[in-house]
Amino acid sequence: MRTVEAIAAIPMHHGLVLAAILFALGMIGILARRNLVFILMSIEIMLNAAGLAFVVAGARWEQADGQVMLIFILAVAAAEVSVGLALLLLLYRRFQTLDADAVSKMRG
Amino acid sequence: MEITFYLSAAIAIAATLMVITVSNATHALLYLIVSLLAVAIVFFVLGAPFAAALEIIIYAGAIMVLFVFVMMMLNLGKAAAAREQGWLNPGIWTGPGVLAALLLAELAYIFAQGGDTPWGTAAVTAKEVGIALFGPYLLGVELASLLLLAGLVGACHLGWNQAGIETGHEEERGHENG
Amino acid sequence: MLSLLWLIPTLPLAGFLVLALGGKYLGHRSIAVIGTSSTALSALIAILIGMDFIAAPPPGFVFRQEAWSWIAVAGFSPGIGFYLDALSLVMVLVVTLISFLIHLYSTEFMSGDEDYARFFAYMNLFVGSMCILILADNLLFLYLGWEGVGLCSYLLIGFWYRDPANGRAARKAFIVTRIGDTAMAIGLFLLFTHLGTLDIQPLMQCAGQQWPEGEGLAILTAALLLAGAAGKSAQLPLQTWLPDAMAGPTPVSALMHAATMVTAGVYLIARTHVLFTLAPVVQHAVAVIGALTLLLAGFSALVQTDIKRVLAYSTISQIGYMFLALGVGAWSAAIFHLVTHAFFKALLFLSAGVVIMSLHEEHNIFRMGALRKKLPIVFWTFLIGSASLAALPLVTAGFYSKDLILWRAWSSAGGNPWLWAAGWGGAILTGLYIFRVVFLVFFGEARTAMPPGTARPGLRITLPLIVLAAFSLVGGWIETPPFLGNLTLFSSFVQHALPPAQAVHGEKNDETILELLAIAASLGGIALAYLLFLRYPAFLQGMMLIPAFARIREFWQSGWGFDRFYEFLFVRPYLWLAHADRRDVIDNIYKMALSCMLRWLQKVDPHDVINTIYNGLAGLCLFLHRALSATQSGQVRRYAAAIATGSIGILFIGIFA
Amino acid sequence: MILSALIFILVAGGMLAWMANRWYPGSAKWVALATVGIELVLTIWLWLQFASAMALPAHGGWFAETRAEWIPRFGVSFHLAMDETSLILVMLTAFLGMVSVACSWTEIQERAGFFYFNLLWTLAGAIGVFLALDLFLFFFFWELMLVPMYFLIAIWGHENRRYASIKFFIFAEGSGLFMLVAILALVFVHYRSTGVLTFDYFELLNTAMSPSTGLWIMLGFFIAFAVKTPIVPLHVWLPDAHTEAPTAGSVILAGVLLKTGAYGLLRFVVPLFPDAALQFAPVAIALGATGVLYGAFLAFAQTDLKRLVAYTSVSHLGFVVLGIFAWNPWSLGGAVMQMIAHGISTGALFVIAGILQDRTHTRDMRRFEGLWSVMPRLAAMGLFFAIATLGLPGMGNFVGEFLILMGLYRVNSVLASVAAVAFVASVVYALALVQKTFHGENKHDWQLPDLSGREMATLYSMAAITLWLGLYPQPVLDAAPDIASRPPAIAVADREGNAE
Repeated sequence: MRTVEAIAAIPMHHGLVLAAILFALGMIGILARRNLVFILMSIEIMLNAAGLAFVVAGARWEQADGQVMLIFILAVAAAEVSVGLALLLLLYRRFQTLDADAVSKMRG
Repeated sequence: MEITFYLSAAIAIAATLMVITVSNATHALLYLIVSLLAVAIVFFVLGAPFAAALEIIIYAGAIMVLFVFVMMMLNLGKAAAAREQGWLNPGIWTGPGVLAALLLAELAYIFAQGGDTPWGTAAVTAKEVGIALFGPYLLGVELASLLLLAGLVGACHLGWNQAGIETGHEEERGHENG
Repeated sequence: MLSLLWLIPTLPLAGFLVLALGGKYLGHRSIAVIGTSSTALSALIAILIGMDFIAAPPPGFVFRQEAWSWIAVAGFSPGIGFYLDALSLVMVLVVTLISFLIHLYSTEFMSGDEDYARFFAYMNLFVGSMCILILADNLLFLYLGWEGVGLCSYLLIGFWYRDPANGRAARKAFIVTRIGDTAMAIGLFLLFTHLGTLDIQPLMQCAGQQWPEGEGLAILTAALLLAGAAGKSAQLPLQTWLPDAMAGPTPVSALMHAATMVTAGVYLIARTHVLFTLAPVVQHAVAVIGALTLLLAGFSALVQTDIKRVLAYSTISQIGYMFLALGVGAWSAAIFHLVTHAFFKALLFLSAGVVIMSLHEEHNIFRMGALRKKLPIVFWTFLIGSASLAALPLVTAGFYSKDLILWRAWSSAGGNPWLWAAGWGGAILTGLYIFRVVFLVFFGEARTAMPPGTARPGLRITLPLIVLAAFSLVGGWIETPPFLGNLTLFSSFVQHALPPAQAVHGEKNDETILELLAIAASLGGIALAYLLFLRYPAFLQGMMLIPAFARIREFWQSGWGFDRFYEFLFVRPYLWLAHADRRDVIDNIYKMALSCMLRWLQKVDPHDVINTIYNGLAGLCLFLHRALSATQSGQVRRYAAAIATGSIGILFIGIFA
Repeated sequence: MILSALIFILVAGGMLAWMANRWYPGSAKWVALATVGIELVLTIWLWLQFASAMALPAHGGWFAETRAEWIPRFGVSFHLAMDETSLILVMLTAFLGMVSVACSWTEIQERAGFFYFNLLWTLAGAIGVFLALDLFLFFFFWELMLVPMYFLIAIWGHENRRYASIKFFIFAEGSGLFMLVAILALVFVHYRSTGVLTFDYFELLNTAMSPSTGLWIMLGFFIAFAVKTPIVPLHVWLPDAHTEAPTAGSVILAGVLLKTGAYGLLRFVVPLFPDAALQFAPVAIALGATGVLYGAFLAFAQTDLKRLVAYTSVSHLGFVVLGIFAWNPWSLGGAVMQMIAHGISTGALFVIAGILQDRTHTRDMRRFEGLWSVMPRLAAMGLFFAIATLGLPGMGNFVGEFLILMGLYRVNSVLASVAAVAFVASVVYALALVQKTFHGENKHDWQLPDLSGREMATLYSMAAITLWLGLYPQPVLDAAPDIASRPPAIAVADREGNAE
């Protein structure tokens, strides 16, 4: 049924390790950077890493589900970015800074 | 083919590392695009051409363009980059680094437990993805569309408020303080 | 004719309903017509039924009629039913007749009152309840009438509601009688629980069959019923309400607190006489209570200054005679005295009412005098009533009935010389106190000028007086002692319902001697009154200067200190507790529990371990609070770090555990 | 079907009243009146219907039943059924609903739509409680009637309404929690022993359990119902709630809500846990007798008219508790009678208090006095119901109290005699009420209009019912649970008590 293409026989681990590394880097970015733009970018990285993991798994089992999940993640990322960036603009207008630590009105 | 995978993986990791370390936001954005393109290549190598295309079109294209627009609107100059540099003292990396190391260690342990698994040999085409998407995942698609709509409305709403920034914000502040 | 029995209580009740609901829209004339005609009709029916009953007695001298089944639960089935026998016939005749006369009297007596309709409504309600009490087929229905008359007594004592003193007297009357009623209710529980019915006749049979004489339960029941009777009939120790009950309008005092309602206790004991014969101890107690009451009340009557209070104590004393008769087993003698007493005491009250009205609400006998000329009819009727009360020999009804009681007190199985002596002493007292009133009010010199222009009592007042006076004179001739013809019309009629008394102690000629002694007592009392209050009044005034006598007088006047004693023993503590607990102590307990606990902790030594623990707990809470609130820094990155740490930790646990 | 209709008519009527008042202000009371009118007609029709059905012996005590699956997974069903006891209480509810609408006719001006909504929903909850035979459903209705009642007190109450409503709510919810726990425990015990998960009354009726388990679960139910009944010392919410509630609220509280507690004791506590109830009966009877005397005693101490009436409720409901735990035909007949008679007579006293408050703006009896000469009709009615309250024969309360004490005498003669002292105490407070309010001189120069036609119709009908109950109580007495069809455990106690 399907057009079989010769593809590279890479162990699944390697793909997953890549995803893990990207994910960890994204996490470091979120935790270490104070600039909200960087934080948003790091979130994108982490989402992307998650999508990568899905695609790797999908490729391993030769199923379409992995890619479907990636599409959903893309949708989530798009929605998140649009709202996140709007908020970011709002914050910048109000506080004249992108420093996440400066916005701490919720301090108990 | 394998070499392509490892090469693009290395590029992706390197570019991502740059994203989280550079102080200029625009540069970081460009590195991020690089990283995403590298991941797109990885997808292609893994036999997911449709995913690769989407990665480029939507991620590297659409979403990143959003970031670019925002950068333009913020109009950050050198001063911002300098302040960014000031925030990036070495001490800040230790905590996240330790956490990330722990996470990686744990994941590595899980992979080691799993043992070797052979790779799939067939590519999954766009057609199959489409069938899956509008077959069993129809509900998910609808939900995703709803989510996007919500994101759209939310962004619109937040953006609309900007019209009354000068007066409206003062009012809002008054509310909060009072 | 007998089948009209149900109309006797129903007619007055219907009158009550009409007057209560429509009294506002009726004129004085129609109110008087409705109020009086309802009782007149029921009296008429009672007379017709009585004639029918005597002419053609129903089988067993008993007639029953059940309107409907009142309650029917698992064998407990008292009905709304009427029971007519010789006893209830006599009672119902007396009650309806006197009620009618007093209603007639009231139409004129109360004519100036703004609440004319209310008065007649209450009076009609009373007559209806009283007839129910008498005619009830079972004890529960009797209890309905019993409480009904108590209610009417309350309503009518407090009829002039504007004066709080009247309200107090009314409540006192209701509450004190209700104490007795409660005992009676418990008696009913006991009767039903152990005998399984409350219908009077089956109950009496059952009791006679199931309980031997002296059975504990019988004694208990009889004692409880006695408490009820003592409350209603104002006997020791529940007699205190009756003198105060004189706060009501005089016709009320005449009808309820002299002639009918207060004798309900006597009727109850006579009705349930089987129980009392089964409990000789209690029966003896009845006699002793009667004897004590008649003496105490006689002494109190001797020193009262309010004419109505004299008559009230006199009523207590006379009912004491009836109890004495019941206690010695002379059932018919008690009922006989009840009947004659109803006539002459109603007469006395009604006459006193005219006197009081003529002097514009003057109650004090020491401020009256020489009314003989001004109110001739009243003088004669009052004199007849007094003579009958004092048992003036031969010509008065009171003589025959009291005489019979004294003889039975001596001769019956339950009688003894002590009881007789008490009754004999009481007879002297009776003559003394009532003729004291006669001499002070109608003889001597006028102490209060009768206001000019006072209308003479009209026909509607004098007619009842004359009728009652006639009854007070001739009413005794239906039952005469052996040496005076030995007529036994009354007792032989009542025998159909009550067992005859047996003479066991006395000889025939004893009776004659005792009769003569009794005559001497009543004449002696009257003579003494003449000497002390008309001939040599200075003697008594001189006596009263001696402090000891003055104090005794005061003591008697206050009714032997019972009121003060009860006030001290029951009323004050109840009021005090009620006041103290107004805000509900249980509610306060809940409210104060927390603060009390804290106060207690404060009181405890600060070095106390428990306290330290509490302090430590408080400190720990404070520390935790500070630590936790510090984590809420408002910095998003820290939250993210916390999330990351947590997730990694959970993953760690997931892998290695 | 008709049973669900009884509930849904009220629910729908409540919503209609609320909405109608938005479109046409002032129309809510008409809608409410029509709703309770239909309800009353329906119950009377049912009564006539079943009075004829009574002749057939085979109905097993239950006239009508409605059963539908609700949450089959947990064995919860929408199960309503009606026997004579339910019917008579539903009739009482419908009648008092009528009374409470009539007495709020002019009193409630603010937010009338929401008021009648709450009123009707409270009634719906109460009727649901009287009809539900599924414990889950029962609990649902139990809670349903509390919330609108809370609003009635909290929004339309008097000066101290906030305190009173919160106190009411805390007590009611706290007790509801006890009941919920007890219901769940019972269901799980039943599940464990039979493997069937059900909340159905009939299925749970003969659950086997160890005596101590039974006692604990029964105590949970008992506490819940004891708060609502109320039994001393859990009565403290009642005087505040009754005093502060608007007139209609007081009438419903006293007339209907308290009866749900007594009904719970009658329907659930004793039949579900016959052994435990038998074991516990002496305690309950002692508490009941305490309540009878304590309520009467405290009623006398009050100066606030509504508070006085509230404490008389404590006293009267104490009698009901005595009647239920004495558990013999006489005492049960008396208990049902007392519930009905108390609903009518106390309801009427609250109506009178409401009328007085409406006209004088005070409830302090020290500020009344001598009202007889000002408003003779109201005073006469006040006298009438005060007398009914003190238990004069010929009125409903007497039949109830007498039968209860007579039944109790068999079981425990000493406590019956002690409780009988309340006959005297009730005279003391009832006469104090009459004396302080109506008798005496009109010192405060009140000039007040006497009863209007509407108020007269309300009070006269209640007076007529009180007399009817007193003189021909048989229909109500027949409504008492038939002891032959119930677990006989307490009947055994009855026999033992008889033997001593």
